[in-house]
Amino acid sequence: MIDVLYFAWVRERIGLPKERVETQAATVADLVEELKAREARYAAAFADVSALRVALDQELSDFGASLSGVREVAFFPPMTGG
Amino acid sequence: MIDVLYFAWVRERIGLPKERVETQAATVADLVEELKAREARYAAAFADVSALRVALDQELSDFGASLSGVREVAFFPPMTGG
Amino acid sequence: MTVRVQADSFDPGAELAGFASGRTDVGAHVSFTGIVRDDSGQLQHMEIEHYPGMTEKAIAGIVAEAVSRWDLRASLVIHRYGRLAPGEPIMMVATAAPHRTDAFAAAEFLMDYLKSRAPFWKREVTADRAEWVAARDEDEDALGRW
Amino acid sequence: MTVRVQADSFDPGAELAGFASGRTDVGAHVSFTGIVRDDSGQLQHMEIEHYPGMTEKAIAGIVAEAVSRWDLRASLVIHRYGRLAPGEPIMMVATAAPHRTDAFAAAEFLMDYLKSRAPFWKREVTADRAEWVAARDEDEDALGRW
Repeated sequence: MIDVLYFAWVRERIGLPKERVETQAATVADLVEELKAREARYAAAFADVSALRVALDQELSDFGASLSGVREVAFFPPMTGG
Repeated sequence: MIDVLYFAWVRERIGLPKERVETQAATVADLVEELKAREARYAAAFADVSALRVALDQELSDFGASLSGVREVAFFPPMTGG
Repeated sequence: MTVRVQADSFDPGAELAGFASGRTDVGAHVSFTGIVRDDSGQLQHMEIEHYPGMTEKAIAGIVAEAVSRWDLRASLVIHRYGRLAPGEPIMMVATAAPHRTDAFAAAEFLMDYLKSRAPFWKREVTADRAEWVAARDEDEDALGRW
Repeated sequence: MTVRVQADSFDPGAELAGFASGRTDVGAHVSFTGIVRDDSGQLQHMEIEHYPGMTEKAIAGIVAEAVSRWDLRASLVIHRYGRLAPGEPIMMVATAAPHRTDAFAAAEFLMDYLKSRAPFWKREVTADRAEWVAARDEDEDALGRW
């Protein structure tokens, strides 16, 4: 079980800020494929992963990274702070 | 007649902040030579003009500049504002 | 090295007044304040979403990197989230250092990294629509100079 | 574009609070405050001499150059002269611009030029001597980047 969080327009497209996901995905990219296969709203949110960023346990990471030992994955667009 | 002003350690070496000088000097460098010839304190203040800056009528200038039409000459070390 | 992530507004003047005051080992304070801009006159408000937990970690990491690179004696980072009106302060960075070059460089570094590496997302709301602010290539490129 | 040359002290926080406030066309304020530093613990006070008349002209020229180079909407320059105690503010620069890169660049430009082109001279007074601060090559070199 992994906590998956969504922010900004990713959250809006998927329609929720957070969910617990039962997955055996080895990498972030594998998890994204599983989510896209679920429903159209996920496919829409993840249509272009180059427009997305991912954090693993609150550290910026990348889509090739392993999910081994990870408890929290977050997907969001590029940040616009400051 | 030209007003000649001195600041910082130039003022201290010469011993006054301002004086009126009767001169026919064509350039700043000529004026410096006239002043150096006056007294030892002037010679000391102007011993190394590369350590000095000059302003003509309150605009930074240089030692080769003409004094034609100039009413106020100021000599001082490099500035240390800010 | 103070970091505050908050919904409440704040007063940049009061923050600067209280920043690194009474010290004689610093010669330079630099501050940056980001303000809600309204070029069109149409903006009703800005909304800022953030990622609680990661936000604080990311900012602490950016500050630690600045401290390792420059001779900083104090720093302040305040960043708001939630709903902000035009003209209100969004965030503030302040740095104190013996020399001005360190204070300026650290403040610009903190700003560049807060822009693109701290998990905040801005949305602009006008009478007829709400739009997420797009990240700008220049902001990502700015990281390359450090 | 405000310029003040004064003997009196000032409050940088109050100055920032009053600077370019209530505007919605600027997104970035940058401030720099220079403070009397006392590394040795021996400094009694600093004395700043200036060239009345030329000082104001020189600063106005530096500000005009900054305005011609960057999209500045407001600026503030305050510079003191006379006797200053350790920890007191010497001078302050503030800039307001739509974008942060302009506000930062203009503030650094103003600082670099005020350092080496505005007619101020600093002297440090300790119990046993008074010494004119020497201009630093790095400060002159800093002008080359603009």
